[in-house]
Amino acid sequence: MDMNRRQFFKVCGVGLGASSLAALGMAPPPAYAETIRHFKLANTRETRNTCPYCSVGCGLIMYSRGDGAKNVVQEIVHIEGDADHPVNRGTLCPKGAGLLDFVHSPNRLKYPEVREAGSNEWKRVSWDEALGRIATLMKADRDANFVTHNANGQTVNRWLSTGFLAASASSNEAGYITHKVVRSLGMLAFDNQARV
Amino acid sequence: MNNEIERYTPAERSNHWAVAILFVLAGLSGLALFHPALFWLSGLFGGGVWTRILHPFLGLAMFLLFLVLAIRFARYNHLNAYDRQWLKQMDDVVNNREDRLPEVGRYNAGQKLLFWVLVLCMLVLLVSGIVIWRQYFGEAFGVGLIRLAAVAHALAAFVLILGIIVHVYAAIWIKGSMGAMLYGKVSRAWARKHHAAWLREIGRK
Amino acid sequence: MASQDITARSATTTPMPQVRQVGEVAKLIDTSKCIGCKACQVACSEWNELRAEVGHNVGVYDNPNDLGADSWTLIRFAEYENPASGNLEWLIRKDGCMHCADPGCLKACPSPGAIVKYANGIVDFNQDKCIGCGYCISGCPFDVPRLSQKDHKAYKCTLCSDRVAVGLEPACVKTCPTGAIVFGSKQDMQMHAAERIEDLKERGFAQAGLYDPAGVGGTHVMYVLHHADQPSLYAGLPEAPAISPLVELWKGVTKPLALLAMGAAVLAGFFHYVRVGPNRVDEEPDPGEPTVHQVDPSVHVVDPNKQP
Amino acid sequence: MTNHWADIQNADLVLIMGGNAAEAHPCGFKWVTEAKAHNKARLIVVDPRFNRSASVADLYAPIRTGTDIAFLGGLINYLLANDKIQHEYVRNYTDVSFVVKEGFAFEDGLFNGYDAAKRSYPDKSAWSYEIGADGYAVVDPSLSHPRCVFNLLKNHYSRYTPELVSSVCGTPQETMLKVWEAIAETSRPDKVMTIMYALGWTQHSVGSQMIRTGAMVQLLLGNIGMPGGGMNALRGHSNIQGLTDLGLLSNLLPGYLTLPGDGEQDYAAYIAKRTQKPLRPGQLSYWQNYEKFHVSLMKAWYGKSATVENNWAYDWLPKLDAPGAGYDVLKVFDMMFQGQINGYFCQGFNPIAAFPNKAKVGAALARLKYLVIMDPLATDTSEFWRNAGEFNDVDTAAIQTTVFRLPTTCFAEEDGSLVNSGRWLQWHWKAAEPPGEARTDIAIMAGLFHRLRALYAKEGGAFPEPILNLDWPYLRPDDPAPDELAREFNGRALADVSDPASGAVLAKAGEQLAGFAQLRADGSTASGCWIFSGSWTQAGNQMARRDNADPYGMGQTLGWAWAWPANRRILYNRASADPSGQPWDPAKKRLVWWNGKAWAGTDVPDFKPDSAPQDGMSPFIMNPEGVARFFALDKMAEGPFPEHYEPFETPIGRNPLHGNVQAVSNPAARVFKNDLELFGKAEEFPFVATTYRLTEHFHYWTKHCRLAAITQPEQFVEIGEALARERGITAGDRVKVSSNRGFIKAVAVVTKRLRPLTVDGKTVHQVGIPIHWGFSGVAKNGFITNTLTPFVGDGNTQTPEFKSFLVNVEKV
Repeated sequence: MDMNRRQFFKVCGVGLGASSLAALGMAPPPAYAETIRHFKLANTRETRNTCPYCSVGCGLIMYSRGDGAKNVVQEIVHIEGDADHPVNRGTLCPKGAGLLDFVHSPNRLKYPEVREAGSNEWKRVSWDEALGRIATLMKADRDANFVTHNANGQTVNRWLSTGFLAASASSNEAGYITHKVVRSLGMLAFDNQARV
Repeated sequence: MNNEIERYTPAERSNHWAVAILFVLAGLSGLALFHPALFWLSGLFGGGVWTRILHPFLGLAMFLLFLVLAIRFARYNHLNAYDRQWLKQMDDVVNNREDRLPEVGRYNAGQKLLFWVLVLCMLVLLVSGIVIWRQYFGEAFGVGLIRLAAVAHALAAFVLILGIIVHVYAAIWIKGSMGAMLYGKVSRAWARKHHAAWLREIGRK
Repeated sequence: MASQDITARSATTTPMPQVRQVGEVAKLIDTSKCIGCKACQVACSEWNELRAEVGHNVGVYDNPNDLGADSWTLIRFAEYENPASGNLEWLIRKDGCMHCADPGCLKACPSPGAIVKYANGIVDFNQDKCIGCGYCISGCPFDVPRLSQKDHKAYKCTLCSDRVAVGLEPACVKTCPTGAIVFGSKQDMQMHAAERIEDLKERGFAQAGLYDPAGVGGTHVMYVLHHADQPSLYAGLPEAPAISPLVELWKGVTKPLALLAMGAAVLAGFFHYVRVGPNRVDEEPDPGEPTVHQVDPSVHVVDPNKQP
Repeated sequence: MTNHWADIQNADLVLIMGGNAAEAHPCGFKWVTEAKAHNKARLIVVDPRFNRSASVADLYAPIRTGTDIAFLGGLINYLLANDKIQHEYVRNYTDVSFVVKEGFAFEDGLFNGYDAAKRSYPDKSAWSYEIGADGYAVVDPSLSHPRCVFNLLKNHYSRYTPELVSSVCGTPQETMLKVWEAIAETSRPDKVMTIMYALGWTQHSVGSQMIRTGAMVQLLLGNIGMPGGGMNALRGHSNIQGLTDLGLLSNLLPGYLTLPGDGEQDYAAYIAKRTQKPLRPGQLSYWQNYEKFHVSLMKAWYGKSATVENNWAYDWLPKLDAPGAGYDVLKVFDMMFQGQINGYFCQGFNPIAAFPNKAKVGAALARLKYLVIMDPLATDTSEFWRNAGEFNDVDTAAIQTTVFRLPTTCFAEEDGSLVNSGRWLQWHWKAAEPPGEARTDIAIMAGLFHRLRALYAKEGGAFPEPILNLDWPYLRPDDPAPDELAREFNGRALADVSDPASGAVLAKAGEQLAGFAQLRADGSTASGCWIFSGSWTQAGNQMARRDNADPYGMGQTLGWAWAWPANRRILYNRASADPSGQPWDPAKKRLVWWNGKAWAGTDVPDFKPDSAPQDGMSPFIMNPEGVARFFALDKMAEGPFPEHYEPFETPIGRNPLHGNVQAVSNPAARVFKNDLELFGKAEEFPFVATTYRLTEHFHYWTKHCRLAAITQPEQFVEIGEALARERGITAGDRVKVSSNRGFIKAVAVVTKRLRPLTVDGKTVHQVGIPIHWGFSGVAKNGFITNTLTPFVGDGNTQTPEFKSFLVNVEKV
C-alpha cells in the first residue's frame, strides 16, 4: 500500500482542512440539550407536619407522590422545612433534613411479632393474637397482684407488678388516651422520657 | 546474484505495523480529547466515554509493542561522528543531494534521532498516562502531579505526532522505504544510495 | 428558564448566548455563624437523592471523610489556637463547589457540554455528556469534583440548579439552621457579608473579611471568614486560588498552536514534495552486477509515469 | 421554657450552660444567632467541652462536669457582693423580704432535719416562712431581719468565693470573672439575659438544684418574665413537654395535678391541701382553682360514673405509697431487677439504651414474664435477648421473657398535636399510610383496653369498676380519632356554664370550652387536661392555626398554633413591667403593661387581667405568696438553697466546701443499696466522663436512618490531647473506656477542645462519650454507652447522673 501523490494530496488536504476549519470554530453545531434536571416536586402533594425529634417543634412540609386519587398509594418522596413556621422558618437540622430515611428506614416494623420465652427468633402473628395474648397476660397479673388496701387498711387500689413506659414523641392524643387507660387499670409504675 | 536484500524480517515488520496501527488509534483517540475541534474523532471509537476508556489501553499496548521494537532496533541507533556530520548537512539531505553526505549505515542520523525521540516520548506518555488514568489510579497521585502529567502527556504526544509526521513523510519521500517495511526487501541500488555502509557491512557477512 | 442561559460550555469554541442581562446569584457561607451541624450535607444528599456508603470514623468529626461523587458538600472542622487572643477557635467550613466565574473544571473538560456555566453563575455538570476522564478534577483550584466508582462520571454541587431554575434557594441554604448559608443576588450577598464583617470586627476579629477570590474571577459561593487574612486555617481553603498555570498551559493557547504546528508539519512535507520531489534510486544497473534487473516495486507502484 | 424559641432574639446576653443548644437544638439556636446578628447580643458558653455552641460563642469557660452549683453559687455571691442586682425587681417580685421560721439551719453541708439512715430530710417543717398573727407570712421590707431570705441567701453563698469556686470547677479564675462580669451587666433593667439549659443540668444527682441556682441568678438580675429572658429548658424530645403536661409520670395527673398518697383517704383534705390560700394580702394563688381542674378531669375520664356522691370517683385513682416521685424508672427497674415486676410496656422508648447501667437493665428485663414493645423501629430493647457478641453478650435460651413487638406509625402517618419546648401545641397531618400492618398508638391502646374490658365484663376480676366505667364515647371505639381526643382534653360543657358574676351563659351544654377559666368543680364541665383547655374551642382547632403575623416584631406570633396556658407565650410576663405597670424598658422590651383599665400588650398577660398595679398583686400568681422564691421552702429534697455536692463518682473524693463525709455527694439523691457498691473510685477510674448526644443523631432512632448514619457512622469517644499523650493514643485509634459497671470500645477523637482542669490541686481529665450507637441499625454497630453510667438519680426528678462519672481509658 504505497500512496501515490494524488492520494497523498487528498489525505493531507482533507485532514488539514478539517482540522483548521474546526479550529476556527466551524465545527458542526452541537445540540444544546436541556441540562437542568427536572424539578422533582412538581405535582407532588404537600402535607404539613411537625418534626418528631427534638422539642423545637420545627414545621415540616412532606411531599408525597400521587394526588390522593383512589388508585394511588401515596409515598413520601421528600421532606423539607416549612418556611412559614415562625420558629424554624424553613430550616431543618441534619436529623430533620434526613427525616425521609426515618420514614423509609429498612428497620421500620411492619407486622406484630412475638419472641417466645427462650427463643432466638421473631414469629409473625396477627394483631388479634398479639393483643389477645397481651390482654390475657395483663389480666392474669392484675388479678393476682392488685392491691386494694395497704397494710394499714387504707384504700389504695393500685397495681404495681406491671409497668408502662410511655413515649416521648407520640402525640398528645396518644399520650392522653394512654394515660386514661393506664390509670384506669391502677398502674403506678408509669413514666416517660421526661425522667431521663 | 540476487538484487534484493532483506532489510526487515517478517517479525520486525509485523511489530512495526502493529505499533503503527496502535499509534493511529491512540493518536486519534487522544486527539479527540486534546482539542474540542477534534472531539468528533471520538465518534470513531463509539463516543466520548469509549474514547476515554479505550485510549489508555491503546496507549499501553502501543507502548509495550514499541518497547519490543525498540529493543530490536536499539543497537542500530547509536549516534556517531558520521551522524553528526550528516546532521550538519541537513540542507543536502532535504534537497536530495545524498552524494554529498557521509556514508550512512543501517540508519541515518535523522532516523536515529527519531528513534530516540520516540523512545523518550513513549516513556513520558506511559508514565504521565498512568498518572492521569483516573479509573485505576485516581486516588494514587496528588493533583499537582496530575496536572504536570497532563501537560507532559500532551506535550509528549505532540512531539510524537510531529515525529511520526516526519517519519511518514520520509517514507513517502524516500522511494523504496515503504516497500522495505511492507515487503522486507530493498534493492541493492537503494541500499547503496541511502545506506551504503550498511550494504557493505552485509556484503562482508 | 430564562435565567438558566448557558454562557460557557466545556470544549466548545463558539460563543454562547450573551445578550440577555441575567443577574448573578451567590451563596454566602458565614463561617462565624456555622455550627457544623451538617444539615447542609444531609439536605443536599436528600434533595439530590444521594446516599454515600456508611463509612468509618477516622478520629475526627468530618464525616464522610472527604467529598465524594455522592457527597457533594462536606463540613470540615479545624481546631485553631489563636496566638493573639489565646483562645481556642473551632473553625468550621462547609466545603463544596465554589461556582467560579472562571471555572477551571470547565476549562479542562474535553467533552463538549459536559460542563456548563449558566448566566446566573451556576457551574453545572451534565453527566449525560461526561466521559469520565477526570480532567475537571485537575482543573479545579478547590479540589471539588469527584468521579463516581459506580459510573465513572464526575459529580459535584449543582447549586441546586433545578431548584434555582424554579425560583427556589438551594437545599443547603434552605435548611441551614443558623442562617450561616444565605442565598441571593451576588450583590446582595456582598452587602450582607459587609454587615457580618462589621459585626465580627466589633467582636474582635480585626481581620474578618469576605472570600471571593479574584484569581478565579470571583466565585458564586463566598465565605465570610473571621480570619480572611489566613484562609488556609479553614481546613486548607486556598489562599489565592487560580486555575493552575499548568492547566492554563495544557488547556490554553498552546492547544490551537499545537494543532497548527501539526498541520504545518504536514504542509511542510507537502511543499517539500512539490518543490524537491521524491528521492528515487537510479535505474541504471549495478556495475558488475548480474543483468537480471528487478524493478523496485515501490517505484513501480508510486510513479507509473516513469515506467518504461 | 418560660419563654420560647423565637423570643431568644430579644436577648442581650445568652448563657448556654448545662446544655449545648447548637448541637441538640440547631433550629432553636438560630434565634441565638439572630440575637447576635440583630440585637448585638453576646453568647457565653460554660461547658466541660468546647462544643458546637462554644464554636460561635463570644466567651467560653470550661467547667468540671457536675460543679455548676458552685459556679452559679459563686456568681450569686459576686452579684450580691458587687451590688449587681435589679433592686426594684428583687424587692417587689421575690421573697427576699420574707422571714424564715426559726429552726432553719445549714451546717457542715447539711440542712437541719437530716436523717442519714433514710438518706433524706423527713422533717422539713422549719423550711418555711414565719406566719404572723394575721395568717400571712411575715415580711421585712427593710431586709434587715437576720432570718429574712435576703440575708440567709447572702450568708449561704458568701462561702462561694472566686478562689474556692475556681478550685471546685477547674475554671480559670480570670475566665470565670469575665463571665460573671458580663452576666452582672444584665442587672440593668434594660439588659436581659436568657439561660438556655438542657440535660447538662438535669442529668446530675443535683440536677434540679443546678436549675434552681440558675433561676435564682435570673431573679437577682430581674430576667424572669422578660422578653429575651427567662429560664429555658430545652426539652429533648418532640413531645416530652406534652407528655409531661399530660402527666404521664408515676405521681402526676394531667395538667400537673397530683395523685393522692396513701395517707390522703379523704377527698376534701386532698383538695384542701392543693388549694392553698394566699400567703400575702391581695395575692391570687391560682391553685385555689385546683378542684375545678380535678373534677373536670374525672368527668372526662369517668363521665357519668364520676359523681359528687362518689367524690368524683376519687377511689378509682391509685394511691401512691412511695414518697417523692413514687415509681420512677430507676425505682421500677430496681424492682424489676429484684423480680417484683412481671409485665412491662415500652411505648416508643428504648430503656436498655436509655437507662443507666445497661447490665442491670438487661438483667431486669430478663426477669419479666412479658414485655410489650410499641415502636415504629426495631429497638435494641425489643431484642435485649439476642446475643450480639460483645455488644450484648447474653444467654438467649435462658431468657424466659415473652416479647411482643407491635409496629406503630411514625409522625408522618398520623394526625395529632405535639407540644414544643415553648409550650406550643402544634397540629400535624398524616401524609401516607404506615408500612405493613403498623397501627397508631391510639389504636393499640384502644385495642388492648377493649380486650381487657371485655375480659373483666365476662370473667370479673380484681377491682373492675374503673375499667368497666371508663368513659369511651369515641365514634370508632377501636380507633378513636385524634380530633376526638383533642376535643376531650380541651374540655366541653356538660351543662350550661355561666359567669358567676353576671349569670351570662358562657358555654352551652355540649359546647367546647373556651379555656380553663370556664371549668367548674360541680361536674358541669369535663376537661382531660386543664392547661390544654383553649386548644380546641367552639371556634375549632386552635393548634392548627397558621397565622405567623408578628405585629410588634418581637417574635410572639400569637396567631400561630396555640400555647398553654391560655395561648400565653412568655410565662410570668407581668414581671416584665415595673410595679407601676409600665415595661422596665419601654423602648425595646415591651411585653405587657397596664393601660389604665386592663393589662394588655404583645403577649397574653400572665396575670389577673383587671388587677390594677395599685392593688398590689404580685406577678407570680401560681405561688400563694405571689412572688418568686429564692427560698424553696419544703419543695426540694436537698434543702431550700442549692448547695454544691460532688457527683457520686467524684475525681477528688471530697467536697471542698465542707469536710462532712455525709455531704460529699447529694445526701438526698435517689440511690439503691446494690448500686452504691457499684460506684467506682478515682484510684481505679481516674478520668471524669460525661455522655451526650450529637447533632447528627437523635438518641437511638437515627442509627436506623441512612442519611444520619453517613454523617456520623461509628461510635467514638472524645479525649483531650494531654490525656491522649499520657495514654499513647492517637486520633483514630480504638480505645476501651471502662467504668466500674462495664466497658465500651470506640474510636478515639483526640481534640484540643477538651483540656485538663486543675481541680482541688489535682489535674483532672474529662472524657466525652456520645450515646447514639447500639447493636442494631444502619450505622456501624457499637456498644451501648449506658453500659458505663451509674444508677443514681436526682433527689427530686430521679433523673440519672448520666453527665458525671468516672472511667478509665486504654488503647485497645
